[in-house]
Amino acid sequence: MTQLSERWKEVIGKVKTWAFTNSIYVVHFNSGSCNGCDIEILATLTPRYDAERLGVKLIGSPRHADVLICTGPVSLQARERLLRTYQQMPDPKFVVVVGSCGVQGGVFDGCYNVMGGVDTVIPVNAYIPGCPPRPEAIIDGIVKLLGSLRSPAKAVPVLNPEGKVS
Amino acid sequence: MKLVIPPLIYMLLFPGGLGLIMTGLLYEWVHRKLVARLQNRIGPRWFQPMADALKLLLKEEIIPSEVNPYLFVGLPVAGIAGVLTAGLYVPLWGFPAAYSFDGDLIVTLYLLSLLTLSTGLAGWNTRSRFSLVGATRTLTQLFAYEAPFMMALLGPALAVGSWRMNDIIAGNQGTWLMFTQPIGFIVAVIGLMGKLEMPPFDAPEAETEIVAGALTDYSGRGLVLFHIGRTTEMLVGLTMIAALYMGGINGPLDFVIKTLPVLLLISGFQTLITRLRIDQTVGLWWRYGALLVLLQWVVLIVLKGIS
Amino acid sequence: MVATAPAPKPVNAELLADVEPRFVKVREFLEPIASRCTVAPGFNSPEPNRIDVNIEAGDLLTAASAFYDNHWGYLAAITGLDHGPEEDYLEALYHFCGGAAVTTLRVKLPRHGGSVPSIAERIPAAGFFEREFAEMFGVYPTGLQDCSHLFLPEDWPDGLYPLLKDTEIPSPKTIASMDGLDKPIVDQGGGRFIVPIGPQHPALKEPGHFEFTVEGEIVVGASMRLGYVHRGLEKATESRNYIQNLYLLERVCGICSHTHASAYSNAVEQLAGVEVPLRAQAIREIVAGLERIHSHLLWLGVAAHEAGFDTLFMYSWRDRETVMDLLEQITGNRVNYSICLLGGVKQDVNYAQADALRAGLDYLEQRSRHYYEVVTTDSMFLQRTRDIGTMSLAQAEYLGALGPTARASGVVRDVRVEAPYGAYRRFPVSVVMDTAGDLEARFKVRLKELFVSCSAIRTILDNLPDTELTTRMPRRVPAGETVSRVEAPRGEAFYFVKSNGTDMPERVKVRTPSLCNWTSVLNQAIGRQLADVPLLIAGMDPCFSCNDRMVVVRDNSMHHGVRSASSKGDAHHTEIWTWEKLRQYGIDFYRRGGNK
Amino acid sequence: MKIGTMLSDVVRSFLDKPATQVYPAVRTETPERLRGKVKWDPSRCSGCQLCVKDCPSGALELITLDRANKRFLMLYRMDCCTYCAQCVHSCRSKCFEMDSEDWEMAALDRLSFAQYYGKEADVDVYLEQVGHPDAEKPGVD
Repeated sequence: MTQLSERWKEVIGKVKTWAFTNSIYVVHFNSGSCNGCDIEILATLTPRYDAERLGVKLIGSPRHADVLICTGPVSLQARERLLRTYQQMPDPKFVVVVGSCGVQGGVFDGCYNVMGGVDTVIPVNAYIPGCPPRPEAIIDGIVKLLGSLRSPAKAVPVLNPEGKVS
Repeated sequence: MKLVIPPLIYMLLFPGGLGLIMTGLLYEWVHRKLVARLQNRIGPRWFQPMADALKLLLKEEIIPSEVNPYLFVGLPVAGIAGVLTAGLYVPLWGFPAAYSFDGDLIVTLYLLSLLTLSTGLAGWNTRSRFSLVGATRTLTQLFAYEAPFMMALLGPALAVGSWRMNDIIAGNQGTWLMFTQPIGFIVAVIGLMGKLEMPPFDAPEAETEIVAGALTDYSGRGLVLFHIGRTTEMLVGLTMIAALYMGGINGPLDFVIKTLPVLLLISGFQTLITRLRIDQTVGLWWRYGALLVLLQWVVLIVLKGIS
Repeated sequence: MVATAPAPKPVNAELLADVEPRFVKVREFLEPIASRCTVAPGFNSPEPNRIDVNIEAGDLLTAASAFYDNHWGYLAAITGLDHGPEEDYLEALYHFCGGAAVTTLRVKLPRHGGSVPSIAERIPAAGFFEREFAEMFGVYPTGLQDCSHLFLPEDWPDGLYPLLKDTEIPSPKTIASMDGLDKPIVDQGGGRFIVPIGPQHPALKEPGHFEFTVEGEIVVGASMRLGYVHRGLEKATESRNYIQNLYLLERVCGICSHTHASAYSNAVEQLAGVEVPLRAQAIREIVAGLERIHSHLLWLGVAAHEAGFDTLFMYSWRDRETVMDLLEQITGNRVNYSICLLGGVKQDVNYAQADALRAGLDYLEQRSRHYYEVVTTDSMFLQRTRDIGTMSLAQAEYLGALGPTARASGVVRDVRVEAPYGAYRRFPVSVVMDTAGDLEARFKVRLKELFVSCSAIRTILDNLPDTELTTRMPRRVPAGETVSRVEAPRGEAFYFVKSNGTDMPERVKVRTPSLCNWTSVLNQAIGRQLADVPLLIAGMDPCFSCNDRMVVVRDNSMHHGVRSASSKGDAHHTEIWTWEKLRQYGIDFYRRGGNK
Repeated sequence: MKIGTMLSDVVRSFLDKPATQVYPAVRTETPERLRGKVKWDPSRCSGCQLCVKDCPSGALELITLDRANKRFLMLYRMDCCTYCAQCVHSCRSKCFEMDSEDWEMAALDRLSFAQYYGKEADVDVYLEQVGHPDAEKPGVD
């Protein structure tokens, strides 16, 4: 009997991965970015890049979302709202950071009202550096995130609040 | 034993539950693909709505704290139940309707608006501001399009003189009522767009104003039930318009040939129009919708009176 | 080692002709006030188009209203200048711009505990500038209704003024840790039904927190809290050298990045007395024109998306890709072009790129004509834009609106025409105006500006002066102060740069266009449907990251003859909340209604 | 009372091919001035540190192993870099150039963003000094 439930569990796992990697509801949060990356994110939805063919759909409420696309070097004011938006997303949820500001604070690193990277506040699954990254680079980031979800050997995001990579 | 199985299969598998939902999702894919193609985009793949529905089913469902949990969980079920039962009285896939009794046209219309009612109540039940505004808009819009839409669909019934769907289809077998009652057809199609809250009338879930309207706080199972209810409602509405106004449906191929052009008409109309504010929609419906349908009825009665 | 003063700049006659009569008029009505000043009375003119006047703090209100009574330009910005603990005084500079002339009222203040009379009564736009001045320098405006934090987050430690020279600011993580958020929940009592929009909201590409008090669907009160995109740029510029600042200031706002880069490089080049070669100036104007086209097409799409017309959004952004490709070919990046260097330009426009530009512009002009026709004739779209959010000429002047929002109401204010800089003298641009003042007029003005930009770029391409691209630029800029004004797609961007001879600027003040348009938007929102509000906000093409301002508009607070829903002063049923209450309500609404 | 002003666009796009470039499958070539990843040529470097001083986001760090015979290493932080090409202009001996092909730099963790540029031997020597010899050395030419 257990051998059956084993195979059953594996089938459910396959179906679940298929569903999660083919339908991605994205919510966008700008935590202090100069809106260069935000207009490139919006550009991925327009006819020339059309993220809908990959199953990506931009929706308004974090309650419906799976992936939080975050831009900007988390300003102090936006920090707590970013945390709250992240908490409201149902599991399983992923975070994609777009732009050098979100990864490491970019050119604003060291300003007094900026926390630095997004991963000082919430765990991040994929980083897309660039200032701003091209819409194709953003799609490349999402495709890499989906690829890592399909193959279970994905790197577990490590939340290192302290500063630079040692 | 013979008696028991067919109705169960009717109910659960083929024209009933699963079949209806799968066809609804396929029709939703056609709709999204058409809208994307009209906007010069490629659009989603064929299994996209199924993947969305399946993923939402497998996601965690968050029930906000100060919400009446029974109502929160029960309303989506009530909504989809209404729509699925409406599917039984409608000649889906060209097969004769599973059940029909005198006056089933009225019952089907009532069952379809059960979903809108449950969406409105769901929006009223939560504390999120957006849902409250969304709920009021859903209900105000319900009163706007409901009467003209119902009168438009009762036009063919008037022509035949009975409220039973099968009789109406049988009565109008030859003639295409689309051409003899053009105003009724137009109001019916636009009424269906209002019922499905498609762009000109999508104030209740205007993404840029009130995030997701009444469904802002739903996630996972509740959201997917409402979403599937909406897609099935589209399928049922399309079949009713095709059955009543295009001289009945007599086979699966005929069903597809007759419903897809209406869907193309709806998608095309949707991409050309800006979203109307809620007061503009109500004004439009009562000023133009109702009067046009009344005019259609007067013409019908006068013609019937003469003949 | 302090660099020597720059050689006297060649004064062109045209500028003098415009500026001279204005200064005569200024001297005439400011003379009585200036003479009363004890410190250093009299006018001095550090640059041909600038005059400085030292006045007493007390006469500020009379001096400011003198400007408006004589219809001499408008208040562009208030700059705070800390002269450091040794000289132990602070200076507040009130910049008034009229045509090409800039008059600065200088007020000396003690470094700690100083106060300035508020002029927000007479000039509403000054309310912003005074709040920022108070928050950054600790000089509180007396008589201003509401001066809680403008930029800085709510949990910013009191008494810590970032822009004073000798304050050392704890690292952001320590400030975040002493977060005083778990204050007891204030029960907000009756009050109105508040719809919060933002900071995470599909209508806003950027975070801003709006709270609209609604009765049913009608908006009766509007308040706005930004500050989410405040990064502390002005403090950061003081610890970076001139070359690094160019890229820091270019990222004030992603959409109008070239505006900020060229404004900053103009200022530094004026300070260093360096003349940029003609070809570099022309290439800067070409990229500025392309940026204006890309910004307006982007705005057209976003505004249509917020009105619910997604097809126009998709098509306008598809056509915008042509101009993004052109920008990528010429400058190497789609959004932050970084084509400006101090003293010139990085990339050249060769013949292949010139032909690609001409082809792209023809396609864009033909498409913009089509969009112009769509926006002005589609009756369903007009139902959402015609005479909604109407702003009369008087209101626009009074509220200090700038850019296309003001030009749609008939205010003639375009820096490229009034005070031409760079290549705009050789390749002039015409002002586009409309008098209706409603949302439709703003659509029309912006689309007509597309045509103007296309033709301007074509004329430059036809006779591109061929000189080299850059000139030598000293790393240490000689001491001095300068003002540089540039016309961004959203209005006039105002820069004040003070250098002290080292290779790091002493003070860089940035006042961005969207800041001045906020009061006008919130004022129009009152009395309108909630459904119109996102389109109204989009109507002024807000750029939050350009600025971070908060303004509170209660239905009876903005009296002064400005249209507001309920009559002046009556609070019969409205229970007026203090901002503190509204903000607290916003926070605990999220915490209670939000998570499980 | 015009309704379908966008009708001409909609019908034309319904009939002909959509304007979408299927990116992951089809990669369109990029303009040659595109500012992608920074490339550094160790042989020409004179160790003047002008690039490090002018970099607005502190993405470059010059490590001098041996000043006499010009053995230098460059630690390039891809995630801090803002791709502004100021280093290309500041460097008098033209060691830098921006690669216009390499702009797909997305990664699942931040460790892969720090890259050492320099000769293979120099990098190994330096890594021993710093004490974690196994740090992977992408980007070493």
